Amino acid sequence: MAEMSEMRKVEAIIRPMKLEEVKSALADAGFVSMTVIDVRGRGQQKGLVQQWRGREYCVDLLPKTRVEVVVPERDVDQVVELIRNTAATGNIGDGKIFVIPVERTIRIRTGEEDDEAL
Amino acid sequence: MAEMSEMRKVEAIIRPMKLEEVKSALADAGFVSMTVIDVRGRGQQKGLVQQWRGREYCVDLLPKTRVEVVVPERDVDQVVELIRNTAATGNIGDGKIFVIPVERTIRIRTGEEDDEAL
Amino acid sequence: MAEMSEMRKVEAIIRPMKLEEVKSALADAGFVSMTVIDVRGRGQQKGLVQQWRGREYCVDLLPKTRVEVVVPERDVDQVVELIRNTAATGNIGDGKIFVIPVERTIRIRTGEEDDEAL
Amino acid sequence: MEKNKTYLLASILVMLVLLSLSPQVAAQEESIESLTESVDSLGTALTFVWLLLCGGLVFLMHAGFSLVEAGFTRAKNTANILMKNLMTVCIGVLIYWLVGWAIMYGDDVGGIFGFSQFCLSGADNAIWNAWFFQMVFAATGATIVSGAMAERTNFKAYLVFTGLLVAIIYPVYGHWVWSGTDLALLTGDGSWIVQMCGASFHDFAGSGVVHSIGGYAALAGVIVLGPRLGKFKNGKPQVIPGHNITFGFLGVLLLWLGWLGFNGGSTLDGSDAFMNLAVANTFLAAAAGAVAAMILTWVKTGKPDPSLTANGVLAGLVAITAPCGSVENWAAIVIGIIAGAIVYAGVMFNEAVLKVDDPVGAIAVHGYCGTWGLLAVGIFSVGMGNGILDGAVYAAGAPGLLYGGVNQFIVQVVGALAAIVWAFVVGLIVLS
Amino acid sequence: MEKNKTYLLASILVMLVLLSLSPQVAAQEESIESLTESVDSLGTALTFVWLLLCGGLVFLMHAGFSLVEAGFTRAKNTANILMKNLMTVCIGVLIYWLVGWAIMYGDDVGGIFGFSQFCLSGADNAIWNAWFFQMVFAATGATIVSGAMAERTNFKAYLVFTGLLVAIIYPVYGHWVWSGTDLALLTGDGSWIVQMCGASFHDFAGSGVVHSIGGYAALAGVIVLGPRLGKFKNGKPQVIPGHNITFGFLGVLLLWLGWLGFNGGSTLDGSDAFMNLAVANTFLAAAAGAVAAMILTWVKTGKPDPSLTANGVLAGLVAITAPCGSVENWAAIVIGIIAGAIVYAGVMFNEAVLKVDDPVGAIAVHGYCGTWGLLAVGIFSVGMGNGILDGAVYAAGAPGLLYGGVNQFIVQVVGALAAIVWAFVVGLIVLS
Amino acid sequence: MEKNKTYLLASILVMLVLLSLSPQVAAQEESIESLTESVDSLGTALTFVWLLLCGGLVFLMHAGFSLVEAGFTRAKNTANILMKNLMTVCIGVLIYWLVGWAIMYGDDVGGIFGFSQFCLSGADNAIWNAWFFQMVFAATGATIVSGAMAERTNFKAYLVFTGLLVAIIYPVYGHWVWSGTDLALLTGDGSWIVQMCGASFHDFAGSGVVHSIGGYAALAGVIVLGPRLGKFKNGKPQVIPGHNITFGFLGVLLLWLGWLGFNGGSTLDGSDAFMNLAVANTFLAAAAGAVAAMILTWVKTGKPDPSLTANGVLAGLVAITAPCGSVENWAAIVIGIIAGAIVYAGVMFNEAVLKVDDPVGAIAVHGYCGTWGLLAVGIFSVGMGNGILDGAVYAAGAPGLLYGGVNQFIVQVVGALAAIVWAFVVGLIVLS
Ligand SMILES: Nc1ncnc2c1ncn2[C@@H]1O[C@H](COP(=O)(O)OP(=O)(O)O)[C@@H](O)[C@H]1O
Ligand SMILES: Nc1ncnc2c1ncn2[C@@H]1O[C@H](COP(=O)(O)OP(=O)(O)O)[C@@H](O)[C@H]1O
Ligand SMILES: Nc1ncnc2c1ncn2[C@@H]1O[C@H](COP(=O)(O)OP(=O)(O)O)[C@@H](O)[C@H]1O
Repeated sequence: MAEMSEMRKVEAIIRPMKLEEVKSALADAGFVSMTVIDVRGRGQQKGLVQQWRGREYCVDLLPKTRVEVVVPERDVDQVVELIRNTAATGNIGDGKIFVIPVERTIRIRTGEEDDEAL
Repeated sequence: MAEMSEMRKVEAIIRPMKLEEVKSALADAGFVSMTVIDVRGRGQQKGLVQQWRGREYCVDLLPKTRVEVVVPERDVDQVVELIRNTAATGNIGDGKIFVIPVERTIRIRTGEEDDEAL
Repeated sequence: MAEMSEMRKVEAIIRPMKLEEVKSALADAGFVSMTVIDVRGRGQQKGLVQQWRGREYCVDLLPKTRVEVVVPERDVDQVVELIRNTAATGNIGDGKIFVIPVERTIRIRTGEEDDEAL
Repeated sequence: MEKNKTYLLASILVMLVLLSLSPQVAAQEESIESLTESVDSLGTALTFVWLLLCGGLVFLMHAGFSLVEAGFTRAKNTANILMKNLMTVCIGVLIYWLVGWAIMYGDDVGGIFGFSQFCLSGADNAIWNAWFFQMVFAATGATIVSGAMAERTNFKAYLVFTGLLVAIIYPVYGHWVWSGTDLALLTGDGSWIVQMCGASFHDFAGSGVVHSIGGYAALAGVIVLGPRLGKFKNGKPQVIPGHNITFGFLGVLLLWLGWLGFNGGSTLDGSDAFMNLAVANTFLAAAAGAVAAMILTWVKTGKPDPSLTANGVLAGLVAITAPCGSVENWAAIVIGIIAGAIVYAGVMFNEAVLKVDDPVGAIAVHGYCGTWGLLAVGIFSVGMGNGILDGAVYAAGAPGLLYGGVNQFIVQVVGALAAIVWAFVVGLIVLS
Repeated sequence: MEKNKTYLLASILVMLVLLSLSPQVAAQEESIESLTESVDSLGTALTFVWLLLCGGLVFLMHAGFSLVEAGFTRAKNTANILMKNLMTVCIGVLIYWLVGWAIMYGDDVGGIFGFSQFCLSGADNAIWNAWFFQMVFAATGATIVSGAMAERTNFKAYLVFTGLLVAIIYPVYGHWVWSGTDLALLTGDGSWIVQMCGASFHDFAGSGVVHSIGGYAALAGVIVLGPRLGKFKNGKPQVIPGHNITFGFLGVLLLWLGWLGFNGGSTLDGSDAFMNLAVANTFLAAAAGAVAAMILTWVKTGKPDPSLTANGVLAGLVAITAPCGSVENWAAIVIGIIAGAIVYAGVMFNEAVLKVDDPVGAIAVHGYCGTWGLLAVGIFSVGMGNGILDGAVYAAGAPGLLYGGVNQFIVQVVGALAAIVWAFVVGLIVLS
Repeated sequence: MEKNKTYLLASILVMLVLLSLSPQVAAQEESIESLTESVDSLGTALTFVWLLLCGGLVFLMHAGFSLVEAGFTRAKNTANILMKNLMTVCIGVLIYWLVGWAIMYGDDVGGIFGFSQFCLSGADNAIWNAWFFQMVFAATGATIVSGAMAERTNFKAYLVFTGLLVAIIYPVYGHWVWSGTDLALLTGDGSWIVQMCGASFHDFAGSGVVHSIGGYAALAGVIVLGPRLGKFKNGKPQVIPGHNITFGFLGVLLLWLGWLGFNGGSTLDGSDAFMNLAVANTFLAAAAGAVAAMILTWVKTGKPDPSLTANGVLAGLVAITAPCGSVENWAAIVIGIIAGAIVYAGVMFNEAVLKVDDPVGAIAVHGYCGTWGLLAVGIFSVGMGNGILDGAVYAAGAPGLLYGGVNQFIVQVVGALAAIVWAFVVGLIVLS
């Protein structure tokens, strides 16, 4: 339980088209492992106006991509910085990063825990 | 690190058809931002029986929608209450709300942190 | 707030084809409730080489399935063990389990909290 | 004597020649007769082949309708829609065999309906051929309704309604127009309507018989049924997007192709060269309808709307169905353009004013443009035997308004109204 | 002298007339001959056109099969299934040109197989026409197998099996039935089987030659192959749902349309009016099969089952393929209904009792209903020349059980068994 | 006197017979004439029916192209691609009516283009029939371009380009080849090119007129347009996978079927038996092209590539389009195999060397294989009237290289180059 506060899940909600860039930036810095989820979200960004049979309608949940990387606490700043640098366009809708505590990490294959599990 | 315990992610697993209602209730109370994920789940609710080529089969993971809202600790009660009020039908399968600690919150666009980032 | 440290979300990223097995192993041990999400991920496992119009390309995010189970702290070990035992194949790509603290748990239908909510 | 001998010889010669000639001529008589028969039966065979293949193309329209309806609605209703469309064909085949043909082409009862040949009793190959071609039309009329009623109809009720449509609603109006009996309400020489109007109603391939009937029956159905859940919020129409535009467009192209059989085959004669005019006009009107609808939506909404453009194709096709064998090429284009406009206006009108919910625009396409097609005959018809219609045998009899005639227009109005009233009213009664 | 002169004049007149007449008559003789030729070659041309177009419709069935198989199985296997189906056509075309035709229609060797015209050597336009129409049939027979073996077949092994099917299994049985030689095992006047049974086997368009052969070869394949991973758990069949019902239903409608060419073209004569009876019966049986399957699943499971209803259409079509030119309309409906029931029972039987895994129901549809179609000839056949078959030249020769005949039924049983044994046994041998 | 009486009687008899015979012969003369007319007009009717139906099949190719293009590209561009393809047809219909036909088949201006019959003025049924069949070809040529330019073209610019292609680029080259006027640049007896080469260019159904023109106009378009965003990274081609292989394969099968009409109909005569040779060769080449492409990708990449195999089908079809009525079966297979190889090499060459981005392989399929088809005529042509072409009236006039002729090959080279230069250069000019 000593390592409890030492693992963090960095959840970054980004633009789908930024995924490739974020992925390679993280990989280049040694953070190859990650999990990616397609989500929809809204924040300060307005929805998208679409048309069907001559009428407009608003899709207010926009497609976003969530990249999740579990890292030791010491790497959090670097990961956050990497994501920020590559995922930012300066326009509304760039997304958010949430850092969440992870109590334990287990590698299913071997049963290794925490640091060794990453 | 002072704000560590002050941010929470409210994860609500609800019925897909309740999404619109929950969304507008939250927006009306000022919680516009959110992330939505399509999930499948099971709890006390039985699965759905479907048919293919004359034989029945059970889909035991039912389609659910997960609404995630990150808010300061002080707003958690209100958000939980709002979701509960709009998402409940009184029938099994209404879903669950989980409140998870968030250590840090960063806005990708500006780098602002925590309260300012929301 | 007393129960804060007593709830945990066990997030297991597994091979999609292992879902059925994990599901029934958990159910047999009494953990019926769960939420399942389709994700894509990479770790130590190489990507998949695919072909289109005579050229190869690499899909480096592989389809994975994430099983999330919220349980009281006392059950975490058992759940982790169950998942490990059923999801492991011994090959790279078996996946990871992350245990994340959950502060509160609310059943939408009744408003019950924490232990009673599961 | 010499001379006489000469005569004798000559005469004998002549007689010999004659004797050899006479049976030859008789034999030729026979071969000519048998040849004439062969040529006739070859002509009939050509018609059989042509109508079977055209019928096949019309049958393909069911695939087209299925795809348009499935593609332009939500994924969750796909299986239901497909089942409904498949069953429409199946019921169409069986009921039109059982009852429909008898009511439409059986022995005439007062010009109102037919009543004999139930179950095609006494049929021969000519009847089977005709039945097949007519049956695919009947089933098409029925399937139109399924589009308008998509995503909310009770399956069992739908099946019953389809059965009644193919058994009664469709064939009765069809009898008025296509039965060819002297008293046939809208087209027979002995009918009071024809005599009153001074011209015979003309509906080449069914802007009225098939499309108006289907379209207004659909209107009745949609009104009885009410809109889909969530289609109107506080009276304001909401958007419910379709789920697969590729299916929708494939469907439209299959429907277009089907119309080659629909209109091309409707001279019912493989040797009638005017099938070519009909087909050329059909394709021109379809293209014009699409372009018109595209430009209209482009101007109105800022971008060309795919699903309304697709409706524009169908609008042009439905409208040209009645006049395609009676008008010039330029008129076909004009008819198509106007149809494209009608379908756009019609869809908006249905949603915003009538507040009826028609997911695929079936009422505007088949109902409104069907009516327009019938009226267009009265406006643009060249008149059988005039100008390009020299030698035509199946076209509107009298010239239209633009060619100085009035009677044809009048009778078209009467026939168009008859279709609306008959399909809508009987549809309402049956459904409630 | 005057009289004589008169005679003289008269005679000269007569001779002149005769002289003018005789070459005219001769010339007419010639034009009649050339006309007869023109009419004949026009008849041939009509047949060419008709069979090319019917062949095209049959070719469309490959699209239909591809869609049904892709739609009714899992998304992950789609590319594999599509490749398999496309290659089936390609191999079908090439191998049937190389070998298949020669074995089926080449010079007869003891009534068992043909052996000449490899690579269509010496072909003229009549042969190319016939080859084309027969080739699409052969490829259809082959593609049936791909459906049953979907989602687990080794691609290379499949290609080899398809080649052998088109080169040997299909054309040998085809030779027995359709080669037209006097010794042809099942249909030739000189065949011991025909003489023993007292009637000639009749398989109009291939319930046996195409569908039984394909279906039972598929059964052999499926047994050798074993079920898909996860299809049976502790011997209990598991559900593996298809991924796109729209593709499946589009496929069924294309198959139905294809059958217009399949059955309609099978008189092999553009001037044979009985194509109309064949087509009418085809559509009636298909509709009846679908309705029957729908009602059955509705009653048994509480709701109408889409994919089994779709199978019902195909069941009706397969079953009517043999008898469509020999039975009355009502019989076609009865045949279709029973086929609809057979396909439901067959699918359940295969899964629950035989424990074979046939993702799209190909064995029940083509095998079981193919056999039923062959037997149905022996039950419902009116008998060539009787009743509605007055003037028919390609129908079952003798009346069926219901019309007092027994011989036709007997020979149908023999032919149906021959198809089962031949396709299943040779299939097993080839595959293992 | 007695004798005289006898003569008299005899003569009277003779005259009576003659009198009865003469009008009969005259009447027969008339019936023979009217029969001849009937037979002639029946022949025309058969051609009408045949060409309308073949035109319908060619029209179906638009559905095929739409599906291939939509399926083999990304989902997000589907609506755009479908709109483009639908509008190509619509514009094709309208512009070919307005201008295209006039430039292609109007009164000849120096062998270079036609100029009369705008808006089909003065058309009769024969013209409408011919227009319809030619129009679907023109629209096909235009739609080829849309495939190559998929996923990045400005919609408005595309519409304009399509209009110009159908109005000018296509019909001018078409005039050189198919107008039938004495001066027609590539085929007329009076053309300097034909006289110089000593043989007339032969392009049966349009490897050049339709496919080369479309393919090289597409090449021009693709060069002007540049590749899709992300197609090349540091000059290296990236993979952008298609989104729905089922649509792609369905499209290929529909295109294949369409070619039955494309090549089968191109004798323009329902009574020309050589339609059968054309169709047989068409199917053989398509199958051979697919098998060749499959084996090649299998050998080169370790697994058979579905979308390149699908291209192989089309490659074979495009290549056989020019020679299908002039070569033997085995030659058709060889032509197909080489086409399959060309399409594989061409796709790789375009990406790796030319660095052009052609999402569906349209340039390799229609451009390169179109050129190959034209040259193949010069290599494999049997020569009109020789061997299997005894009695043929529409085939390459002179034998090809393999049959000892050189002139035909030379003129094919000239015609093939003319297509490349004309389509590519005018395409470039128009687009920039
Ligand atoms: N409070 C929040 N809780 C959950 N998700 C959020 C929250 N705020 C933003 N998001 C996610 O981040 C995405 C981008 O947020 P947005 O506010 O549009 O961008 P920006 O931060 O650049 O203004 C949203 O679409 C949503 O998915
Ligand atoms: N312990 C749990 N862990 C993870 N997800 C859960 C858990 N319990 C419930 N869920 C999610 O909540 C959904 C609704 O739960 P259910 O028990 O059916 O509803 P109710 O709380 O109304 O009885 C489930 O489908 C599942 O997605
Ligand atoms: N650090 C991480 N953060 C987030 N997800 C991870 C991390 N490491 C692994 N994963 C997830 O687990 C999956 C399996 O990991 P992998 O390293 O391939 O397996 P193994 O642990 O057997 O070597 C990945 O596809 C990814 O989704």
